[in-house]
Amino acid sequence: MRKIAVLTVVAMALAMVLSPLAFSARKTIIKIGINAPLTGDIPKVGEGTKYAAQMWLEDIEKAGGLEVGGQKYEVELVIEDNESKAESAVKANTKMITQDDVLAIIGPQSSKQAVPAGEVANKYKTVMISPWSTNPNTTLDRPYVFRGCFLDPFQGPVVANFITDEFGFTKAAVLYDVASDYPKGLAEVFKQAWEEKHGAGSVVAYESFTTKDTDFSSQLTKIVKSGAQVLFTPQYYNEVPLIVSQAKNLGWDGPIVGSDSWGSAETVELCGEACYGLFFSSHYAAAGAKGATKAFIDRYENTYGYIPDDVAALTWDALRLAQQAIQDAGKLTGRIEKDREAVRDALAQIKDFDGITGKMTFTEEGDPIKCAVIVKINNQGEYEFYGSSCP
Amino acid sequence: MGILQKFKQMFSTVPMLGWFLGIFTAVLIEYFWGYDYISYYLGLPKIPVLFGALIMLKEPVMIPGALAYDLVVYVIPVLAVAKLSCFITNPGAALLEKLPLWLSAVIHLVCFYGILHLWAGINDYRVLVVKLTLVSIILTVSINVINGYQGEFSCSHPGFMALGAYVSSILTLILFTNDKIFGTALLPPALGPYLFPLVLVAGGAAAAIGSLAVAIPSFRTRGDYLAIISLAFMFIVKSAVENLNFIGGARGMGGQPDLAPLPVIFIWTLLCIWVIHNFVTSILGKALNTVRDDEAAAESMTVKTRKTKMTAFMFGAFWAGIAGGLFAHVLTYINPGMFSINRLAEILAMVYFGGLNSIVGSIVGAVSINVLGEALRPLELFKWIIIPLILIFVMIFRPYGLISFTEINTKKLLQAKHKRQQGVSP
Amino acid sequence: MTALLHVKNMTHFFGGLRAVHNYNLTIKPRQIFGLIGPNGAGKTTVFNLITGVYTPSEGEILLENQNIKGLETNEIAARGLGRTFQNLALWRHMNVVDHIRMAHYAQLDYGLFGAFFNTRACRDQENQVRENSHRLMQLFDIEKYADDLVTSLPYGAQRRVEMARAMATNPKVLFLDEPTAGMTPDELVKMIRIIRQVHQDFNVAIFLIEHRMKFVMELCEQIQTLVFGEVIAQGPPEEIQNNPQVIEAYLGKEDMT
Amino acid sequence: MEPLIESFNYILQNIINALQRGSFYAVISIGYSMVYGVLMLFNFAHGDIFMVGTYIGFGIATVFLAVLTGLVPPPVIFLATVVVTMFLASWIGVFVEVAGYRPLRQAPRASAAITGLMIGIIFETGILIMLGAKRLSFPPLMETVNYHIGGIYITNVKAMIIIISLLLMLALHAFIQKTKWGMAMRAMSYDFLAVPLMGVSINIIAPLTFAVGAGLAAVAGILYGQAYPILDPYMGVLLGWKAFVAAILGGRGSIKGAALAGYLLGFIEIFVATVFPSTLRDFIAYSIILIILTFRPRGFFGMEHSTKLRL
Repeated sequence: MRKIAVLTVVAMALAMVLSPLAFSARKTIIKIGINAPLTGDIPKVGEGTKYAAQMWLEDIEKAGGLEVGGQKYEVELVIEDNESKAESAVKANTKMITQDDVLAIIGPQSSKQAVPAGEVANKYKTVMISPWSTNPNTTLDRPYVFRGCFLDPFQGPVVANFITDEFGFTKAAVLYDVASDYPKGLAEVFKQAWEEKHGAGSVVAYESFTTKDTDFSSQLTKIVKSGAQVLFTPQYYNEVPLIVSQAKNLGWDGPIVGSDSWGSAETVELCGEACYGLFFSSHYAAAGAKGATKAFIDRYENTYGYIPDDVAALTWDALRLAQQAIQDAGKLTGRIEKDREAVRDALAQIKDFDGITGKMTFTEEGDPIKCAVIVKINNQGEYEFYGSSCP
Repeated sequence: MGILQKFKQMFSTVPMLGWFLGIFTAVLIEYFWGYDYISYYLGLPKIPVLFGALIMLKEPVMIPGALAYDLVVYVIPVLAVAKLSCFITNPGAALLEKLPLWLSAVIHLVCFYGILHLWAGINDYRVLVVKLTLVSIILTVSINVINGYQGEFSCSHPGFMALGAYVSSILTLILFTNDKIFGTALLPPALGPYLFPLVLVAGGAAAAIGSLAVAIPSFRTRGDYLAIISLAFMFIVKSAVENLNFIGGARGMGGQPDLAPLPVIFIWTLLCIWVIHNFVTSILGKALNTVRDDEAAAESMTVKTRKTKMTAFMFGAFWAGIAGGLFAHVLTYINPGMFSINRLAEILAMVYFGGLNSIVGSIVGAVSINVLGEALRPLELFKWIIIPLILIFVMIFRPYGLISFTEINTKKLLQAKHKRQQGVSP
Repeated sequence: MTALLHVKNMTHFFGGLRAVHNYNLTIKPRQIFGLIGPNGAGKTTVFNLITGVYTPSEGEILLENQNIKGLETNEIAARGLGRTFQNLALWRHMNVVDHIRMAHYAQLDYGLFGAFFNTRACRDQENQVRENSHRLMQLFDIEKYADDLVTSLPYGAQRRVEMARAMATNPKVLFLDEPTAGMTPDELVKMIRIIRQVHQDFNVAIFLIEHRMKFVMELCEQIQTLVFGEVIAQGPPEEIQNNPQVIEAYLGKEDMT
Repeated sequence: MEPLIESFNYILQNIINALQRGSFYAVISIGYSMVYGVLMLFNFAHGDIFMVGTYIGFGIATVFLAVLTGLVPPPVIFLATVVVTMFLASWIGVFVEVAGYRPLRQAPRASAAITGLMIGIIFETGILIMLGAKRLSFPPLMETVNYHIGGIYITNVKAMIIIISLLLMLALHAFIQKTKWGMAMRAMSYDFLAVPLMGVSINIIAPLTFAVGAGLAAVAGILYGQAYPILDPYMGVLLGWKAFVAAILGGRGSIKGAALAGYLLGFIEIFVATVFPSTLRDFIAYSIILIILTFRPRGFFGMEHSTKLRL
């Protein structure tokens, strides 16, 4: 009896010692990290990110895995919540890179998380594509960080030009959230672009509020009084309806123009008819889309019950970019550091990538050169293509 | 209960040194065999971080594997080695007891740091979690000075933290980095690690000066009114930073040099605990308690209550500023939104969960909330149901927090634990 | 005549209400002085005015010929006025030994730096304070409670903690606000013994408010009677006992023994 | 003359704006103040009770609009929504009292504050789990009509909010002054111990106070839904803190003070943004509050409580 016990123990010990020699390394799985704000201030953005990622994974699974260099690999998504907080985004990135061994990271979406998280990704030499962050600092001096959208310094002048050409106005007002990274940055760029065109002081009212404010009456009263002809407000979908309806109630009758942050389907759902006829700049226009874009929109709508936001579309593009880069890398060695480097090099090489939000080629900094779209909210509440502006 | 009692009794003979040895063994096992053998045979993809909590919640299939891993790597080696090594560690502890207390404490701490470094070094994610937890400990201990020892309900800690974070970041950016806003580095970056303590102290001092805005009104009012004053202070700091464009405003400020590796943060945390411990056990520090419990009596017993209040606020704010500075250099990015209501709720949760008027409590609070927050990550939204529920239960059953009104007794903690004279039957 | 504590023509108003009028007091070294009067006569207010809780509207307060009027309470206390409170003012979350230690606050000079870094000066002074605290606790028979929370102590012991704490401030005059209120007969006997002993062992004058006549008459050398904020009589116990005004205003219905 | 009238109109317009904003702060901060009066504790879950109330109001309004439109005139629908929502929301208040505050009556005040905060977080997360990340749009219970009188713009919704808030406060005043329960509440705020002697148990008064506060918050929620029709689970947080500020500014436990301070807060916010660059709004508004409390440490109507505050 005792002999048997001793023997088993010895056998087990031997097996343990010898096994790494006997069995080869663990199976290589391609892991893609998703760093999304599932909770916190903008859960809708997180939801869109997650859904787009799941759709992408479905495609890969249907194909039986991702084919790289003639070999099919299983793909796994690692979805981490960044709670809409910077330090949480950093933690999530560190965890995914060092613990889960992801090959590439998609996200975070907002610049306030993407900027610090990009630092981590760059430090660990892992490709990170932020689909939605428009702050220049996200990719600045970071060879491993890319983005899927255009930058504020491009979007601001596009809007300014559009208003000038379309309406011929010379006096504009701006209303933005001073405490939020994106609106503040864009408001500054727009002001600069507008004043370059129409001279100093042509932005007659430059008003701000703070995140989570719901009452803009005093700022809007000021704007109405200032005699501005157009109101530019680069705000999110939850604020736009309030701004539009309050402006109307306070006697504003000029047009209100927005930016890509309006691009959520919820903007018009929450705003209703008050928003019909307004313009904003965006990455893509859902209504009247064709080809792959339409296919994506229809599929998303069928699965999740609503038209995808630009976040979802951009995330989709970012994932496909990552996929392309992995495939272009040619071959996976199973040594994660090497593979990550190969993916980065492949990604930087991609030319004229045909995304659903437009063609993309990366600059040195990892920013795509792509066109902005001017969208009109038509009388059915759909986002209609109105014009586009390319760099 | 019987089993627990027996268990406790069985291990009552293990000195701190014995536990260290046990944990050290476990870490060694993990370090050498964790990846290649143990986790491999248990079917785990990698060494589980945070004792497998993440993996268990994400993939229930892995639960037996992760539990077995914990058992094999941590529980069994720690207990076995701790118990079996008693015959060496107890004399060892007795030997150390003969040394001056501070020397013995330093030796223990060095051992502890060595183990921590080894454990965290297995994975960078662990390092980050440990770093942020240590920063939280500084924050929690320092707010305990104001909210626990001094008994105010101060809500301005995120504001103090912001002051420290911004001042120290500005200094490091000016001094040691080539930044687009602040120009080229004034000093060679190699000096950074040596001058970093001074930078942090400057941040702490800024926070301490800022705290006067709350401390001076506290001479005349307290309780809820002071809570509002401190809350207003927090919003003022946040709004001021948002309006200062040269430090990035709402866009935040990044690119701080990485001057806060684990040992630096560990030393600052120790320093913070040591200084605050000295302070709150001295008469000058006990004065805080007298002001809390009965201000009129304190005055009549010669306590300078104004000075005491001011000291409490400035001292607490100073350490919050230090924590802010470290925080900024861990993340290498800060923005004003980080120092707002959310942070406040987190800090308050840590200090009230851990226990008022107790440094041990604060450490326990900071560690538990941080580890819980990380470990429950896979639950996504449900995390924010479970953590509040835990806090509510703690508040109901232990209204002053888990460990309150208890001070560290270094001597007792480190002493040798000889078997009691009456033979304890196993 | 060297007066230790000298109050001259002290008057105080609360809003428009005159609480104390033209109050005079002279306490000599090592004297035990009693203050009696009906409820609401302003006895505690007199205490609070002298110890600086309120600053009197008019008048002068001299301690060893130095003006202490208008100083902060803690400074007055540090100059040598120790006190107890009518409704115990102990620190709820602190243990007994810390109470006594705390009262040494003004006698320390190691400063914040010393406290932060536990310097030698700090350790030496703290050790001295600890020794002194233990001596005081022995004297007041509370040493066995040293590490207990004050709230867990029996009432009499809490009173003694308060007195010990007041003595730890090293006072020249000890103000006792109804030191026997709510005590059992046993505790009362102990208290009288302790007050006597304090008076004997320390170079201290005692100024006390008391309701139990027997107690006051037995202890005090001089007694003042306060009615509606005014002193109506002052003198040795026998004199007060027989003063018709006092009997009428205050003692009329009570048994004087 | 022309510019004078214009700037007069401008000020008047902002007064109306401030009245609307202030109404919300006032009604919500009264909820804080009432609980404070009775229990000496702040109900930090109040902002989230308001949020839950708004969601309940949303549900009721949606159902009623679907079922009753055409059958009864809109004002009746509005009234029915208000009554039913108030009733349901007051149970939320009772729940918070019984689950979170009753076990902590003897505990340190800060513990109760933490419990309140945590219950608030649970409410937020619960709503987020139940309804998903989607924002909801509160259905309009009446058609918005915009009046342009002189140089100022006022909608019927705005007028209604200001008037209903005032009516609510008057009704509350009557309740507290005239009814037995109201008097018991007042008595409680003077003396915690005397009330049981009056034959009224604190275990009835405390939930009642929470219920009334929650009912008020729910009505505020419906009105809020009319003025700012976007619902999200975190909407109560900032509003709650601001109402808390107002409650303190008014003086703790003083309902009159809370209402006035609520309006004052509205005025400060609106006029600071009017006079100064609006980026500095929070900075200046909170500085004003800090200065007020530094020089008036008991708020406007706060009385010094004789009882020593617990830790």
